[in-house]
Amino acid sequence: MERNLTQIALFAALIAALGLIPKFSLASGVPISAQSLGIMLCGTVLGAKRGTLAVLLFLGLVALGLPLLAGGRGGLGVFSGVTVGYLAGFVAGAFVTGLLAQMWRGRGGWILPSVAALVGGVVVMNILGIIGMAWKLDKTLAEATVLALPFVPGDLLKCVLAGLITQALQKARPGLLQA
Amino acid sequence: MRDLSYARDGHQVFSGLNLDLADHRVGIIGRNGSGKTQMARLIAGLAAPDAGAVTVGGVEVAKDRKAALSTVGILFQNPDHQIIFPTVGEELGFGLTSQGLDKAAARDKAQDILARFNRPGWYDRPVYALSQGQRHLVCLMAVLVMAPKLIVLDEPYSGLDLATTVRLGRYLDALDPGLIHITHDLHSIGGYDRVIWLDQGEVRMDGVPGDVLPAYEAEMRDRGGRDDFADL
Amino acid sequence: MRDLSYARDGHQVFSGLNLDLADHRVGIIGRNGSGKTQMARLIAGLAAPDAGAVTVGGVEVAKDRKAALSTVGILFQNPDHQIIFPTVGEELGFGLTSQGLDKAAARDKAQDILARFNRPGWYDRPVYALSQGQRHLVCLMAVLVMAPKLIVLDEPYSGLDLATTVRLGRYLDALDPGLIHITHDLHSIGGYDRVIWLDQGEVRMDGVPGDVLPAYEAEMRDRGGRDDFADL
Amino acid sequence: MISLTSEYRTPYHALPAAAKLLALCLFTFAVFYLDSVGVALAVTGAVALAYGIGGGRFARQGLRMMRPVFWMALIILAYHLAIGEWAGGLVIVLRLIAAVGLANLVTMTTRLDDMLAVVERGLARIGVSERARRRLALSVALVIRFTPVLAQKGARLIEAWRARSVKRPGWRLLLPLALLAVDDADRVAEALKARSGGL
Ligand SMILES: Nc1ncnc2c1ncn2[C@@H]1O[C@H](COP(=O)(O)OP(=O)(O)OP(=O)(O)O)[C@@H](O)[C@H]1O
Ligand SMILES: Nc1ncnc2c1ncn2[C@@H]1O[C@H](COP(=O)(O)OP(=O)(O)OP(=O)(O)O)[C@@H](O)[C@H]1O
Ligand SMILES: O=C(O)CCCC[C@@H]1SC[C@@H]2NC(=O)N[C@@H]21
Ligand SMILES: [Mg+2]
Ligand SMILES: [Mg+2]
Repeated sequence: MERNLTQIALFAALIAALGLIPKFSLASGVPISAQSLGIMLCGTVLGAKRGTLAVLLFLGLVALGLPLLAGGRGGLGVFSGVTVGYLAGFVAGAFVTGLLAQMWRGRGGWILPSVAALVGGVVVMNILGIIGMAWKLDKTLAEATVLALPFVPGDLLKCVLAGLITQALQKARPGLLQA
Repeated sequence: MRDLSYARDGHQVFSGLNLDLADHRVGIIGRNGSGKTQMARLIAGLAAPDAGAVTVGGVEVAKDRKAALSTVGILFQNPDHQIIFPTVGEELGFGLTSQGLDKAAARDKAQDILARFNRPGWYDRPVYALSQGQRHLVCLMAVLVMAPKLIVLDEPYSGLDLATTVRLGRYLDALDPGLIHITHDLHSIGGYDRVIWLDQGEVRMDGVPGDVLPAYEAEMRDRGGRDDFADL
Repeated sequence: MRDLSYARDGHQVFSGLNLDLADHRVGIIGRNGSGKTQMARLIAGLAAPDAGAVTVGGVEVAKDRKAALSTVGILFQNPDHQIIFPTVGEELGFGLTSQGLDKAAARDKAQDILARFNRPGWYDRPVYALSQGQRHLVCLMAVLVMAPKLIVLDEPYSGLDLATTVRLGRYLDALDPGLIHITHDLHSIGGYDRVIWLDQGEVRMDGVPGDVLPAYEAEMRDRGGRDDFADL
Repeated sequence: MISLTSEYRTPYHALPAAAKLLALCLFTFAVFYLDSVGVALAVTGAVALAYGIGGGRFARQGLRMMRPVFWMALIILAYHLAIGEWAGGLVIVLRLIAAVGLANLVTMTTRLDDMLAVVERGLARIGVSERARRRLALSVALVIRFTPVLAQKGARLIEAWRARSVKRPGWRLLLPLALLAVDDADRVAEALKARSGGL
């Protein structure tokens, strides 16, 4: 139990720490952010349940007013900003990634965890993000999709990294990743 | 080291320190927070002083990083904060390729040093499967393989057992490069050429071990005898 | 400790160990990886043995965790691995509320122990603003405030300066609870009632410090004198 | 380092946490509807004044915490200057500074357990069990403690890299950092177990 608790807290902190990597804001106001790598890792390493709890914990702290989002942002204001769709996508993305990763646990080297991250951390996350942008920026879904295109190359790279890190962690700490 | 001033995150660690460490083996002692680690970072060129300059063998280590790599190596207290790569071979090769060697040459040199330390089979060993003492050894080899003229050791023995301490000590003593050894273990620097006692960022005493160590120990025991933890 | 067997992640650390540590102050020594830390975890009830049982003052510490809290406290080597909360007050209060005290009572007791250690102003101090030695002291207070009958110390002095070591040593010596002190610093347990030398999960020697420590030191210096690092 | 309770006492420390949180909520929400430079300047000035009331050292500490936000602000401003919409850029930047500034101020002047007590009371009201609430409170404290520790460990690894290379450290430090972090989680779990008697 204690271990679950500290790991959930740790991964929430990891998402926060990845927010320290300088971000780059696009004209839409949505940053290219390393934090989505943290979301993917929550899913691939912790699995669906604990991964989602870690993300919820992270967002809860943001809501309490801690400036943990990339660029030192935080507070309840961000939940009414352009990125609100992505913030919902953080939760759903970690959950879907975690479901797939658990299903495929221990197989496929780094490829399968990467695919899990791709489905959850890119497809699901961006769908929600796009819906959010369309809503907040008063655009059509098609227009909002164009705004999300610049994220694709970076997001693919993050998938590969998530897969590689997951595989290496599994090798170095065999007891860490449970089914 | 000339006229050194250095502040970290708003905390003034050194102001106007002058020190010439020409001796072969120098020990550095001092209380927790006296500035030993910050001095090590300055000597290794990992931080640039706010004023003054640190030069080692003619190289200004904070500025000329490329030359500094072959001039000074540093061994941190905790191997987990030093080891970057998953296998021993990659760890040893990393410094070499950044010194400009190609992959094959780096591999040969790494194998060389493993052989010198009687560890020929370690090249492909994953670091996580090594014990604490073994990982210390990997860190030491990773520094030695780059053949620096000076090695800075920041509490290299902390947490190691006596046999390992004695043995690493003998290895270090037999090395060619100069040593600057930061430690709380006074025995391990008893045979050095010179010992410097740092106190709140200033040199409190500087001389042969026979003079400095007993003075330090006496003061520490005296302070330790007081009741109030006031200076903690 | 009866018939203790314990394996960690597939590595058999103890098999069939029997030990009765009734003495007031017991030192434990041994090489890196000999099983000292795993023994500390078992004594504190942080891990359950695979076979056999560990009882402290009649409490089976791995099973009855609630009772174990008032029976045995443990101090880890690195305060950063022990301190859970951002402020000193929260840190001290945590164990007390786990013992069933309400918030107000926990606050009072925490203030009490701060006063006893001459640190009345620390309650609201953020832990990150304390020095290494000060954080060690917070860990010690957090354990003492729970008033355990036995305290297990796993290398509590590593990285501390001599004055702080001497002073914490005096505090520990003056304490009521029994002590089990794991260390590589042989001086610090010279005055203890009993010393146990662990070797690969077995008791190699067990007796008064005057017998055990010189034997251990002699063997370590002998091993340290060999050239090959073969047993690292 | 994340904002933590400041060691310099201010009048705000004594205010009830619930009131501060409510005020922060309302403020952060309102700030997003600012759209004139004049009003945005006034609001940001008010936040700055609030820091000033806390005293010089407190204000300096607050400023230090805001440094990354100022950098970001510069970039946004430069961008908006380039596309010729300096007024719009200024409003965005001021909004950001005011919102983060007040969030930091609340955090710096509110003990974590007071902050959590508010959340706990809310959760209790909606019927969450005491055990679950205790776990939640603990995890929050742990995140706040882990984040600066992770950042510190990252900095150490960067030094280890720079000690042996002139190239910039990149993604390759992520794995060792993840390992250090995972190991820390295990050790802290033990520390927790040693003093919690079961969660
Ligand atoms: N990151 C930092 N930010 C601010 N101050 C720091 C930082 N690191 C160190 N210091 C301060 O610099 C001073 C010197 O610290 P340093 O780490 O060099 O001490 P030390 O002599 O190595 O102590 P120890 O024996 O505990 O390792 C201390 O007062 C410390 O508080
Ligand atoms: N998590 C783990 N998984 C597998 N084996 C472990 C683990 N932790 C420790 N061991 C093994 O258990 C044995 C005893 O380790 P322990 O940590 O108790 O040694 P120690 O005596 O405390 O050494 P040190 O002086 O270095 O602290 C070692 O052989 C070690 O490799
Ligand atoms: O910081 C926030 O408010 C949320 C930012 C979300 C950014 C998303 S995550 C997926 C996509 N890829 C990126 O690099 N950025 C967006
Ligand atoms: Mg130091
Ligand atoms: Mg140990």
